[in-house]
Amino acid sequence: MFSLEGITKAIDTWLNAHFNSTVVLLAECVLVGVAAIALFAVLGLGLVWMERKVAAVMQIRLGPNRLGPKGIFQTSADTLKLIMKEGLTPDGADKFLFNLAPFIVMIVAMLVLAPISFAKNFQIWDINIGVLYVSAVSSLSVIGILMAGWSSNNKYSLLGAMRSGAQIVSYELSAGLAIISIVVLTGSLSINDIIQSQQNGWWIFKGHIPAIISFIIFIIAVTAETNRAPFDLAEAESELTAGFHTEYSGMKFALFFLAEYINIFIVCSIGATLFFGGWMPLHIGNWEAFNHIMDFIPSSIWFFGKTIFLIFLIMWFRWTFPRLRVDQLLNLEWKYLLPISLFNLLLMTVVAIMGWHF
Amino acid sequence: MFLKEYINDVLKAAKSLLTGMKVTGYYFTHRKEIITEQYPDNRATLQLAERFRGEVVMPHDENNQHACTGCSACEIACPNGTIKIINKFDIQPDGKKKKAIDTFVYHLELCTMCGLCVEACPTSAIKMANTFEHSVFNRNQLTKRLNQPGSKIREGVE
Amino acid sequence: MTNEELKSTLGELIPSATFEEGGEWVNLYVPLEEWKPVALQLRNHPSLQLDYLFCLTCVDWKTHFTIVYHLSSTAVRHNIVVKVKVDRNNPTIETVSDIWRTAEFHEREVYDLFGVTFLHHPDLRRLIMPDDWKGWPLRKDYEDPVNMIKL
Amino acid sequence: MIEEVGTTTEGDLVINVGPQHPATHGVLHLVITLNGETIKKVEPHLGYIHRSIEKMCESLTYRQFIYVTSRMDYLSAHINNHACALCVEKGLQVEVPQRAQYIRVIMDELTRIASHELWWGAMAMDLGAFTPFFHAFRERETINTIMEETCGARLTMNYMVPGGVMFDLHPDFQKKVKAFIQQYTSKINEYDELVTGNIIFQNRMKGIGYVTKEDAISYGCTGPVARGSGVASDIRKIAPYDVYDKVEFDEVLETGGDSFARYLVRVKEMQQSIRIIEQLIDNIPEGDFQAKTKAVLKLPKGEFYQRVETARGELGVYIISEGGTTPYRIKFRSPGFSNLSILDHMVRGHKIGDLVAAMGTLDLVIPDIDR
Repeated sequence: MFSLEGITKAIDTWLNAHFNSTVVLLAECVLVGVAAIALFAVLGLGLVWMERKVAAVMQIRLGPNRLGPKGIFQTSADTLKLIMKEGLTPDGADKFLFNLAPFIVMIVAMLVLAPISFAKNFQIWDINIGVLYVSAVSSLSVIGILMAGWSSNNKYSLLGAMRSGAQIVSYELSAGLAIISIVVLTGSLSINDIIQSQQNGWWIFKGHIPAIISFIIFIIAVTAETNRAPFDLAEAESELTAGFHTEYSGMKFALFFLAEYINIFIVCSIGATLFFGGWMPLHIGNWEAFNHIMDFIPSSIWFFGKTIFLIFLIMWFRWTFPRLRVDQLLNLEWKYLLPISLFNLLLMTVVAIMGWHF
Repeated sequence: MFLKEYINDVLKAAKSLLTGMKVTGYYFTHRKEIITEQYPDNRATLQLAERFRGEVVMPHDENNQHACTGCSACEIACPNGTIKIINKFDIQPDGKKKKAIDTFVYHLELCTMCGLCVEACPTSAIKMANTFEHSVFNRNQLTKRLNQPGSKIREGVE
Repeated sequence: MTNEELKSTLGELIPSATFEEGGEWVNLYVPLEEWKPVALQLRNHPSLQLDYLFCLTCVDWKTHFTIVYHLSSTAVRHNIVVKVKVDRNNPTIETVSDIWRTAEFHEREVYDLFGVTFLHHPDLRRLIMPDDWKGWPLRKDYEDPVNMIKL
Repeated sequence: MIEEVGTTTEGDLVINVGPQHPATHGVLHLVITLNGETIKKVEPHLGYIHRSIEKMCESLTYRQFIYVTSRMDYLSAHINNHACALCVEKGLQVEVPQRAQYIRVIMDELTRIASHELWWGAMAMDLGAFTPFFHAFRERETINTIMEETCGARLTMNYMVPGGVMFDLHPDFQKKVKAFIQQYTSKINEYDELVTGNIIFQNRMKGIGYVTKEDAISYGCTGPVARGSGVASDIRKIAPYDVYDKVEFDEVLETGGDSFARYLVRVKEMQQSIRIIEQLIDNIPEGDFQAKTKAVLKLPKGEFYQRVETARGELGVYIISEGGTTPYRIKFRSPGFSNLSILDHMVRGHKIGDLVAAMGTLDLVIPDIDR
């Protein structure tokens, strides 16, 4: 049976048989880096294509359909165009920060990839504070956005960056609380442990209503954190033209664009891990036969399937809802999401202590 | 009391958002609602309105004859100076001179497709064609001569 | 009110006004120096209540300008047309933008295109033409060899 | 608070919104003064699409100048042409045949629906929802196709001539209009579900851009902007032209005065337009579609003013004739021009996002403002 685990195992044994351990470590690091970058490119192109298709069908259009079957090479062609475009730096911009900002955003997105478990035993770094690491590092990207907004020497960019700052700082809270409510159940921050704890059913089913509430809060908060509509105030096309990346062009713009999609992928994979069991197949209690059949589907497919479902959900939001106003955005967080998630955490703790979950 | 209102607010909001998502979800699952037309590909089946005003043409019959007497009514009616008529004098068999058109110049680049020239024409010599693909690489190509070379006025048209 | 009633009311109110025959609405000329107080009266008079200025424009008669005010009442639904003659060489008139706020924009437009100065206007600048434009485009003697295309 | 706004002090952010900006729907240029995100002052700068149509019309004959007015408010091009045709007819004292009057009114109402459809989509787009725009275009396309079949053009129809209309109706016209009414009524629910009922949309619109009744009158607001503040200003009711006095319809009035009221007025107006079309479509009388007029029109010396209700409000055409074949002076009182003047008053103290929402409810068409 196809599994990613087998491939890594095979590479590892082959390298160990031929080289000494230092070289193996180095070679594996390079391989992982290359694989991560390749994943980035593929994900970026794929998700942009998916977004355009989803948007098109919801808007009774066809979407890209000229280049390749169903237009799947359209995004590659767009990337090619962006690479060939001139990367303008506006007059009066802080050139160093202006050029640095897209890389910061990109690198942050790359860093968060480390603890995510893509398939059974297929993980770059099984760190014991995995979830904490993800929520800590992912909020660093706001620094890149602030840099971009400040250094562009453009008032629209500045406004967009400031909005983004306020937004990410506040929504980090409820995203964190939603994550904690699952951590309460598992008792571990390690991604692998969280997945293992869903051996006999996913948390969204096992955790009663509190788990569902925290899932809803999580999905709202991460939509806001990734600056997606209806929380795309940092970009707010009709208000701030393009917000913090108004002045960017060419590949530097493409990096922002790519980082947005990578961030969506990452938060959705975290959501899938916490609430839908990551790569864990759909198991129901101790129905051995059923569980066994489900195990035949490769774990990587389970993982990507769940993640893409969540990404689709976020895209669905984007193409349905109008944008919030900046004060309403903060109202939503501080008056609704935060109290609800605090109360929900309390409820979840009670559930965990009393052992009411399955 | 406050709590009840609060929960009500949240539920109402959630309901309104879900109804919105229901609509987009419906379109996502019903591809037959797509209304896009694949324009350059569907040239063969493209249905154009018969009256669509694309450009002014002068219909000629099989004997290379048209109905334009060169009265300049269209030239006067045109608000933009799109039409210029250059007349000549044909010598009739009985020795009389008769006014006829030499060149009917039509500047497509100035035309706003208002249709006033067609309205003004007393002999229905010109009409609006429903062609619409007018882009050319050279602007000079937009200045057209509507009467075909060697064409004559149809017998009996005054 | 019907046109006849309007005429008699207006005649009493503004003795110096002259009426012009023809047109569907009552046309009256008001002397330039009386215009501002008359405008206030037109709006505030209990049986006139002309609170809605729906058109303000200027006509260049080559010898003089006429500023034309089309007034209407949203309460009683009658319309009148007030015309004020101004000198063509030095066109100045009192603003009515404090009486009907919509006049603020319309007066700027008239200033822009005809060069009529509205005294006490809060913000009399060019509205449509660029700030450094020379001349008053809608005057009959305006010539612009660059931008005007003669067919 | 009110004293604070409207003055510029050091440290305020002055931003140019436009002439190239997604929210201005054209080349409107607003200079806004901000304190943080709060708007202190909005100053419109016009003229980026000024073509001096009034001056152009002075050199065009009475038949020719009608087509130019399609280029003013291009979304209600047909109604503009109607206004001009009516004004010329008033001068000529021509009786327009009944059939032509019916056709004109039906076309007017179709144009109004098409215009409001576009506004509805663009309004949602201003607030960040992209999907409604395409859904609105589906219905708008149907109207455009109907227009194209009968008038020969989709946007700048020029279907009106003094004395009637240019051609007779297309044979399929009635059938297609009925099909459109059916399509529209089947989709109207969706509009409410997708936009009107949406909690985010309502919160963005309610209590924003408040205009009192007195202000609306004083600023010369007309159309849905005035009716959203409870000012009865529908010219179709006040001074009916053509067959508007024969049809039954309600003037939509909302008393809210905020953005949401103006939104509701337009949405309900579309339904009233459907109602008018339904009454007329089966009763179009047979007969001429054009009155006999001279080839060269000459208006008698005098002044003629015609008011019509376009999709945006009251359009006035003021022709001053010296007896010649061309107007001596022509003035278009455009609805957008007056409606724009209230923008500053309306959005002071609100956020940038509200400026976009409030401007959306004004339904500005820039060529109409600049002319």
